[in-house]
Amino acid sequence: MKRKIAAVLITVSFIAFLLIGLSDFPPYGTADSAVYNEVTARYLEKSIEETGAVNAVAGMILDYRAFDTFIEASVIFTALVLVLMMLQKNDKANGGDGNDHAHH
Amino acid sequence: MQGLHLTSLLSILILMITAFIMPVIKQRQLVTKISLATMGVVLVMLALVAVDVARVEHYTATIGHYDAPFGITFDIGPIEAVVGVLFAFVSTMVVWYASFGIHKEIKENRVKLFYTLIHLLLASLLGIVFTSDLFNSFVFIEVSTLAACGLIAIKDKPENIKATMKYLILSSLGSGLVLMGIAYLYSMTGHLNMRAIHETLQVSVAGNERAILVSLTMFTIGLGIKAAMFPLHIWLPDAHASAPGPSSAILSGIVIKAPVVLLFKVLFMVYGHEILKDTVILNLILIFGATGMIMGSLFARVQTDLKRMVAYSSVAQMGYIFFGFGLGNAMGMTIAIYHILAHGLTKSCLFLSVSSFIEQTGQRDIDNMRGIGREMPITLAIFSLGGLSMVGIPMLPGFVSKWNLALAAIDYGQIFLLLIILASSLLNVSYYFPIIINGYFGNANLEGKIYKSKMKPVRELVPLILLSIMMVIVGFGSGPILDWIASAMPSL
Amino acid sequence: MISFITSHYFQIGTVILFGVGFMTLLLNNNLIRKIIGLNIMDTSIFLFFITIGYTGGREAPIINGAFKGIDAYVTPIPTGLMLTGIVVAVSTTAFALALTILFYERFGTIDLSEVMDSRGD
Amino acid sequence: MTTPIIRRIVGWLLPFLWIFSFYIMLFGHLSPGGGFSGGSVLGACLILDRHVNGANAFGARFTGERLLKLSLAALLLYGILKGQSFLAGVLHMNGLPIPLGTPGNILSSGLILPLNVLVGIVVAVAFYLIATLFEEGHL
Repeated sequence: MKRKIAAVLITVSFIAFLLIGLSDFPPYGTADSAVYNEVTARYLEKSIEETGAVNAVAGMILDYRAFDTFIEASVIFTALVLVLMMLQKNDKANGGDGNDHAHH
Repeated sequence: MQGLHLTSLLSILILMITAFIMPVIKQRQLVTKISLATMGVVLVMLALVAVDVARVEHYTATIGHYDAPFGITFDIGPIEAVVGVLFAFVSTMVVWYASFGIHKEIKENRVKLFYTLIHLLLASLLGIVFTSDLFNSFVFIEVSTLAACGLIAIKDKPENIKATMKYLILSSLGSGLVLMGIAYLYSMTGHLNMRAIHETLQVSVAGNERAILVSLTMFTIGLGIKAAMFPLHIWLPDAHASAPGPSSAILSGIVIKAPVVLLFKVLFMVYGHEILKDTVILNLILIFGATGMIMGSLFARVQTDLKRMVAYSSVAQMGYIFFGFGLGNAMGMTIAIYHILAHGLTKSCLFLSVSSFIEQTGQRDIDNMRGIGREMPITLAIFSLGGLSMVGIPMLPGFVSKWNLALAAIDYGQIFLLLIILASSLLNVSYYFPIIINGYFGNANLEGKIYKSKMKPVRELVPLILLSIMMVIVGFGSGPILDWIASAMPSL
Repeated sequence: MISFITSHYFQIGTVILFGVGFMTLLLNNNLIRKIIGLNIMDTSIFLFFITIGYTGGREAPIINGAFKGIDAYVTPIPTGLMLTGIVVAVSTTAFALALTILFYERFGTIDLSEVMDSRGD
Repeated sequence: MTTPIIRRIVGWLLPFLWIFSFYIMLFGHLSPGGGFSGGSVLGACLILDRHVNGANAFGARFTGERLLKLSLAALLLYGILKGQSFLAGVLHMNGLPIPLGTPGNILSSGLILPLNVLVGIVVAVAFYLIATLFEEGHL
């Protein structure tokens, strides 16, 4: 019970804290926010010319910020390797290199 | 000589690409060889990065064809170079050490995954340190979290699963907070590049104070969880104590350091001192750091498991780093970065020697380490050297940190902080010295122990010896290193 | 206060959702629920990013035909970032669930507290 | 586990889903979509197929081992294709001269199309293998 009250209190104060920070932001859906700067302008204006992509999002994630996407692919790879490691029941499809200590 | 700039990116790409190849190779030996060779190449490349930085002081490498605010860039200066060399050196030594004995600790068919994960981990840690793009660093953080979890869970014991679960949940919470911080910053400035954010923030600080404070808190808590800042350290002892020896060395030596470097960059390069001095964040970090220094040592004192003790000692040592940040003056920050180096080398040394104690004797309890000095003289010597460095014996890196931290504390103007450093050092003495003394001396301890009976072959100890030599070099050569790091400190 | 709520309702919603996820994470010992809490948290952050990228009356940033000027399209950046964020969240969730399966196999329960209490630290 | 109703409906649905997933992947640079979205739909197709038709339909020809190799090859190719561009970027040189083509055509925008397909393969295979592992415990 104590723990529940503590959790609720922490969460409520946390939300309040975030909301206080939120009050500095421009209203939802208005155009005067800081994100419409030279970066956005270039991604929209030059996307076709520099990346050839009509879809500016595709141009952005695979050309302007392609490194992110490359690392993202390696995140998937890491997760795949890990799940393979954890759930693969021993040496069935894996070719099984040798003596396995067989402790479950 | 632009070609040298390639090394920073190339080291990451090579690590990633070899990691992609490894899972399909059948023979364990071949994977080990590939891993060792790659690590050697990467170490050379990081050395070249350091040479390059020594030449030009600071450079920006554009990853892709677009310059700073538009594309992703690496910003590399002395701090990044030093930390990068540390990461590459420690992982090379750990891989070298692991190549002799990792198959005894984990299942045979997981050995190649161990190397795959180490490659991914090192690549992501280097990325976190080098990148100057906040969102890019977030993605790297996620790779490092997953890979680090894998390195704990690779040993199939129940306590490993439990520790990994704890680590994963807390770490994901931390990532979430970091991402929220990035969202707030992006909303305020419209940039993701650290320099661009800094410049925009300088202009638009008025009217954004509350949002700045919120985002600052998010970054501090989020990265604090990952870097085991004191009250958020609860995942660390389980995780670092249960992982296989080489994993522990990597986890304690370098994995918790990368978020610290990122926190440093976020605090002092993104926000900058102008903003920080109006907030309480630095004071909070100072308090948490100081508490960590004392409490971590107190917890370490009461442990009966040797590896757990060393793990708790990491909490205390991370406290020193946060303490240095919290002071907020140039000297404190320089020492914090230097202590990343000192602790990274010392702790990986300690963990590797502890893991060879455990491997050779089969015992984990501190009480069972009596007389180990006769059975494994070299390993205990290395352990003692690390312990002495932690305690703060002159000329070893731990001493350099403590001494300069004390000077920085005096500079800060709070004398009681000196007492905290002193108390923490005394506590360090109280848990490292008994092991060393009981290991080497006392008739009761040495009775029935046969000289060198459990020693590993010397060639298997080479990486450990190299690590300790490097540790001593970093201690003796602290002057130039400190000067070099200090030259990169953002002006206050 | 009222004007703040009416002008920021979407952001406020995402922040509250973040709190819901956070509380789910704190209150439950059940691992699956903890993972659900983490996912709610992540999703709320994604939504928050999307609110940053939304501007009323503008088109999606897909330039079919003639370019209508930069004021005609919403910014592509938050959307693109969140694609990456979603992938990361999916990967973490997959690993966490796999770990939960192993946890159940080892301990016979997915309740974290039952296991933690068995050792006094 | 599967009833005839599900089997029949999935049989009708799957070809469309296959085509749809490839459409999303291949037209990622022209319309909403891209490697990740297309890959997840493709992965869902594979999972659905495995779930309904069992391991002998698709899984017999594409074993887990092979798929893993396929996705690793895709990743490797991704790393090489994009890595050269990153490295060239550091040196402020142009990478491989890949024509951007006419914007709006399917064969345009340089590396984006192949990269979308490669990411799609990686994502689809990863989802499929992860789901198979969850359900059956081996590949």
